[in-house]
Amino acid sequence: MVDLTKLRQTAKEVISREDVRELIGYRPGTYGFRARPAFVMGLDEVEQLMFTPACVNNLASYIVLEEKLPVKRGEEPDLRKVAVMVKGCDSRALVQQMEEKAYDRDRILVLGIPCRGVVDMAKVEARFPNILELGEIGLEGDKFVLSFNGNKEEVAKEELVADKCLRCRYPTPLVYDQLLDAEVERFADDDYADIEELGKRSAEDKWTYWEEKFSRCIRCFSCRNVCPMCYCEDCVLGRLQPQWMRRSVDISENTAYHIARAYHLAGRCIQCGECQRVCPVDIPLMELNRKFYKDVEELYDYEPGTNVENPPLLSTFKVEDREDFIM
Amino acid sequence: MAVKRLSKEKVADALGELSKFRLIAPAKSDDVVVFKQISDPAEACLDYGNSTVPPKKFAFPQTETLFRFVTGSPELEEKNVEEEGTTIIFGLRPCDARAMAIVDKLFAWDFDDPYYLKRRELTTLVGMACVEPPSVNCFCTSLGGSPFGTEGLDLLLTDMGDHYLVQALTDKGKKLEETLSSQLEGAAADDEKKAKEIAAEAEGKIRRSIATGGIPEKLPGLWENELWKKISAACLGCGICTFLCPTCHCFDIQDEVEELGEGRRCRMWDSCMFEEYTVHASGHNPRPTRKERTRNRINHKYSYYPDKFDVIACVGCGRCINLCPVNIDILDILDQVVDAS
Amino acid sequence: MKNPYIPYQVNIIDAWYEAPGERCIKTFKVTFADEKLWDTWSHLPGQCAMVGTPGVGESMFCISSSPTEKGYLRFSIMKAGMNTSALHELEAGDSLFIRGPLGNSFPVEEWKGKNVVTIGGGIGQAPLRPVIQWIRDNRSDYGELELVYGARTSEDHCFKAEFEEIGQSGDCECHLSIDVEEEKWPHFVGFVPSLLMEVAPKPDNTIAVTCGPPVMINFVLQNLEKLGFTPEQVYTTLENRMKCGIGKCGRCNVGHLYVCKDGPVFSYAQLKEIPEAFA
Amino acid sequence: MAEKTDSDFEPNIVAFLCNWCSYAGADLAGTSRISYPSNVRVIRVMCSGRVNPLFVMNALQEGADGVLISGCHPGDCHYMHGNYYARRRFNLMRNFLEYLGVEPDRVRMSWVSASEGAKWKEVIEEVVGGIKEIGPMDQFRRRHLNW
Repeated sequence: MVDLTKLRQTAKEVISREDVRELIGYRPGTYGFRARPAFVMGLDEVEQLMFTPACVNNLASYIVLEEKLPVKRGEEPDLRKVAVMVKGCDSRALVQQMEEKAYDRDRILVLGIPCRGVVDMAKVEARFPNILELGEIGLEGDKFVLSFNGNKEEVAKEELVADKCLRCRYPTPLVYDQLLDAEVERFADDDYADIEELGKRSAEDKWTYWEEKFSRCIRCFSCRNVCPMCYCEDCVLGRLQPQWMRRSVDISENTAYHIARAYHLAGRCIQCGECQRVCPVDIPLMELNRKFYKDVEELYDYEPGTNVENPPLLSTFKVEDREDFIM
Repeated sequence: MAVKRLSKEKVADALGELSKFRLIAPAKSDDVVVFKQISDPAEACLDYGNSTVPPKKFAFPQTETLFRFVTGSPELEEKNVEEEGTTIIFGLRPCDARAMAIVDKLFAWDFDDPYYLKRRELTTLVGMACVEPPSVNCFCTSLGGSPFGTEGLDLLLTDMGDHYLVQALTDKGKKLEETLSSQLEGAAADDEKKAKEIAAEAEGKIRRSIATGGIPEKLPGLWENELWKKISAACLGCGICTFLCPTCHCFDIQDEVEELGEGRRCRMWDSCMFEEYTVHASGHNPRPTRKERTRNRINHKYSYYPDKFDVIACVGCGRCINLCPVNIDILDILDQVVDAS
Repeated sequence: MKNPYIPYQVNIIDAWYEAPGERCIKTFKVTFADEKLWDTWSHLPGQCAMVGTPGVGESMFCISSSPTEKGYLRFSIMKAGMNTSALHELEAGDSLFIRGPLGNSFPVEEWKGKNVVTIGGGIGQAPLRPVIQWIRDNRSDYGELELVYGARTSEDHCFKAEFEEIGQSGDCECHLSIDVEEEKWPHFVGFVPSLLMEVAPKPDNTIAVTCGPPVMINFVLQNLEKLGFTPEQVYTTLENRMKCGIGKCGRCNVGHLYVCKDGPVFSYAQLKEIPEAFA
Repeated sequence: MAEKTDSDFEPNIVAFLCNWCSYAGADLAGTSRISYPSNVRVIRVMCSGRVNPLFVMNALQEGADGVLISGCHPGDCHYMHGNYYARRRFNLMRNFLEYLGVEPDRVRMSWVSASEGAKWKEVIEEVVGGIKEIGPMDQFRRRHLNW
């Protein structure tokens, strides 16, 4: 577990630096076990910072979500660094963003948090419903320890941990300026069992499965907006001319949306699972992303978000790439 | 008005009777509770908190055709809402019904919106009182609602353990009660008293609250306050809070052309949190960042709407709090508004 | 009651370009395909209509003809987005669809007996044109009429021929300007706010109506204040992205006012209270 | 499903052909009077690398029962590498559509050079035959006449 005193001390040092504009971290949420992003601009705000397994958000999204208004005449653009706290999975988003040259390495200051897993808040709230007062979640060995209302409950890790953590290959950040805790060895991997199982079913079965999921979609765009890799200023899916996807919501347009969203993440998705976490109607979006992840790995031996020097998958090729599907 | 009983064994029967109309009831799609049209009573799931997507979509569909056309032809074929027929929304929560009553004011403001109003006329709302609050973030009592509220409803059901207490509230409700005459039975003498006790207890279980008095008057003065910047810092600009809000009613209108120049003009939900919402053809956007959009959302609900229609456009259902990906909490915002100077 | 989302078909009697360029302006003179509609149609200066073609969309434009001009409606439209580009393809003989009249109007009845000065810039003259025409057609009801108008170049001037005719008619005084010096330009060179200071209309018993790009409006409002106009004496029109035009779809609000329904005409006294009005 | 195997089903196939090889190849088939099924609607693009996967998605939405992307043989691309990029893209796209329950043979890719008029015929026959077997595309086609 990250030591809070150390975390806040580091944050103080970072925010005091002249070349740092703000620090993006976590702070307690407004109720129950929730945590939320914190945007720290001054020393007086440092004390709210924390890190626990409730800190599910991928803060790398905020690096590319920043809204840049035109600089007013006579004003200089603010070129100071943004400091950001990242878990292992989140750090891969930074790597992939930089691989795509979204910004330069010296624009950001990375505080890495080696991570043994975060909770799936839906599982927590199903297990402990109606907790309004702020509670805390810790991870001790292979148990989550939840304290609330003066109670302390221990729950086996696998019961509350987020699914993505059970497949996590990179618990220690791949890019950082400072590491806030000791490195964590890889403790899990993805065997794609569910993807393979679904893949083996008949076309009709598969479509029935997805049709039900996609027909629930309300196109709130939360999966797109939360994604650290969806940072086009002008999203192709929002355009009216040419219009790839109509704004009306039905199974055809919803499917088009999900195909386009997932495809645009082919060879780019870094498995942080944020899209699936935020989906209000529980569409298993990671099953789409992981399909691509698996194919990309098997066909092109490529793993996104692992090396800044890698060229992006779809803007490169090998002469010997497979072509057994071509007539 | 005399109250009736619906024993739980006869619920399936009653739903079967109602399915001769267009019957909407809560059902499960995987683990998500959605309101949908059901034909088989077994599909209905009455043991639920509240649906993720509010039932507003049956008065104000996410996408609906206004009229069809053939390009180049002067003939426009108007959508006939009447064809959808009598609709029963069974088991919606009092807050969602109250939300419809609030949105009715907007759709009848000066220009009648024929699609919405016709659908409302065709729809009977059968409410299900919240004996237990559906979520920890319910705060309906702060906004003049109640877990047993009847505003907007035609019929209210209360779970009394082995049966539901049935109260008809309007003529439409009475008519429905007649339809169900063979499933309903007379209530016991103390049923109503018991229901009142349960109601009082249920109100006590609502744990979140906000004193709304003064907020509508105060908001305009906080226009330049830095709280908006702070609140919106974490906002992703997605549409969860607005699409899942039972009172949000903004829409976009789009033309869709098909093969051979046939097409339709339709409207679909839109969200003030989207960038495209206000952007001009010139590219200029009067609300350029999420700060302005967040400010507009809160102001619209808590200041502009009460200014026009004398009622806050929020019913305290808690959906936006439960499902916001970054825990932006409207009660937290309102607390800040109250504290701000 | 009629469905407010269903548009009327109108036929284009005449169409011509007012100004060239990438953002060219085209004027359409239209009449209802169903002539009987004229019996029920009535609008006032400043009111708007949704104009478009099914299959493309519709957008809000002010009706740039005065109700005193019988038998046709006029729209002057600048090419900016998808819908306006499609409208620009249309010629006399084609038809398009309109919904309206929508929104409020200039309180021309209240202005009776007063002097009126209009200050326009670029396409902003379109909503002012019906005011001018209305006053000319009810000349004895109003005091003096003064017209201040500017555009980037002389080519960009809308309603050129009309200005000449108005100037000669003696109905009103025309003050024209362009932003940069051109050969053979007999009038003022400079921005509209400066021209306004040059003309310096007297505020006594006078109404000022202004419309144009936001930057211009800002300075015009400041200058009118300097000239002694009170906020109640100054009127302007706003515009925002609109979809329904009838106060339902939500997007066009500035503060608690819907531009489509409470507007588009506002007095400066109203707008001063709304910080979003000139965003 | 009975209707799917209807023998009178004539599929609509959208074919994106690169300007330099496949389009010329199809042209050659025409001038050589090689007859092939007429189910194909050809869209000429400058390079198979120009074909955006969204084109395929939109074609399937708009009523195509199958899509063919055809370009130059590897090494022959007029723009050096366009077809290599396309190869990666559509391998992934095919696999993904299959995963969603869209039969993979609805989206095909071929290399047809300017001199391969006969191969063009073979490709088309195979594509049309394959799709006739699968039946009409009905997964996420736009249902036009919905109110």
